[in-house]
Amino acid sequence: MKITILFFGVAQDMAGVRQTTLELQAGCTVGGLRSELAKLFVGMDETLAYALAVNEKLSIDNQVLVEGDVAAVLPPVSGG
Amino acid sequence: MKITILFFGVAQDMAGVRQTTLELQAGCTVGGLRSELAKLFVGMDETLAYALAVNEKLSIDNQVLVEGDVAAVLPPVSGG
Amino acid sequence: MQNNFFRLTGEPLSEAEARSIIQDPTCGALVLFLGTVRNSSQGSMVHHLEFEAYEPMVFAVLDEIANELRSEFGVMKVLLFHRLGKVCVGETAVIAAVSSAHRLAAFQATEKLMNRLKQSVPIWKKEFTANGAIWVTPNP
Amino acid sequence: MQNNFFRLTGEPLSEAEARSIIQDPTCGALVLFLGTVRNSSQGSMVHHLEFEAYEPMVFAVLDEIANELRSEFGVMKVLLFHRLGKVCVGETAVIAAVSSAHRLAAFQATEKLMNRLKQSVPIWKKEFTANGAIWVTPNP
Repeated sequence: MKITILFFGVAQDMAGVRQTTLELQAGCTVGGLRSELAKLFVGMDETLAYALAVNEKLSIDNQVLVEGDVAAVLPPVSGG
Repeated sequence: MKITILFFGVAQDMAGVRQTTLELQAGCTVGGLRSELAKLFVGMDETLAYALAVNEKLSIDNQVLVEGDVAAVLPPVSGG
Repeated sequence: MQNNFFRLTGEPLSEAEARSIIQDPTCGALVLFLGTVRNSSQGSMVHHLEFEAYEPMVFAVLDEIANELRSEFGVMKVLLFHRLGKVCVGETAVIAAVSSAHRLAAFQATEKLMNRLKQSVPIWKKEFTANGAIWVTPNP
Repeated sequence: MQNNFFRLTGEPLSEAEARSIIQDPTCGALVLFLGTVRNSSQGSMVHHLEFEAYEPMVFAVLDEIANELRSEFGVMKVLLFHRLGKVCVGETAVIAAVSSAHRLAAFQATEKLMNRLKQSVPIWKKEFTANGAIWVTPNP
């Protein structure tokens, strides 16, 4: 299944793009997506402490993704 | 000796004027002035809890007044 | 002290002017408090307020307060503008504003400036309501 | 919620506009916080900042925060304007503003709004200094 991934802040520099599409196995969870991202992009691992939003809502690691979901990689925020 | 007295806030209503001159005995203290004011103006007694400034500085009751001093009757403030 | 900005005036107060006065390139935080005249007070409709001040003492007391704020919170610029005379409902009666490197100090100093204003700066307020005019007594 | 006023914009922010938006006849207290871009950060000269945001989430999170502030402090109107894109030294990056019947609630709510902004609103800042450009990591 295809999942759209958005990258913000420093995650954008790690990914080298603002947005990409990943092909994941059906039934993949948010935790599974994290493992995939750690393999693909240097630094996008537990050292970054990022949140993952799915369809504009914060997710938890055992949430199951479905075709067409939009996931966003949200590093610690620094507005203001 | 002559002392100028300024009245602010509700003390202005009690005195009926913004400013007056009192003739006091030489050596009169701030405390003495308070007694004088209580005799002259209804309500200008311990129920008002006002401060007395002399020449634009807060005074204490045993401060001795001198000819030409300007005393100000300052009820509890209510700015802002 | 060139970092103190105090004004008593019969003219309308401008938050944009206050902001441009307290701005400083070393300061990332500006806090402005605006006290505006409400349309009611303890159940009575307010028509307008009138303020009077013992002007020379106001400036002396504010200088002391600003020194306190600077030594306690390390803030940069301290501003207090207060209206005198008649002020109508919806108008700004007071602007307090502080600039600081960081926001916590700016918030704390502005709040304390307002508290000290209401405790010890010689300004008095008369309320004109449907029930008549009274000099306001501070809450105990 | 008609008492929430949130904006992400590439245009300069106006404290006068913010003030006129949050004003309310029942509110005697308006607090405005302005976060401006300082000329240095941890010893480096700052040239400018750039902000980006996950816009739809920003508005959802701000709505939640405003609800919190209203139930905790009983405040009336809650405003947050934040710049996106390039912001130069001296410019206002953020305005947070709250109106309330009384001043303590307005101060507390504005301070908490800024704290929550910095904790949980999806906006990111990149600093452009003499030493290069880096995404800012919040202080632990």
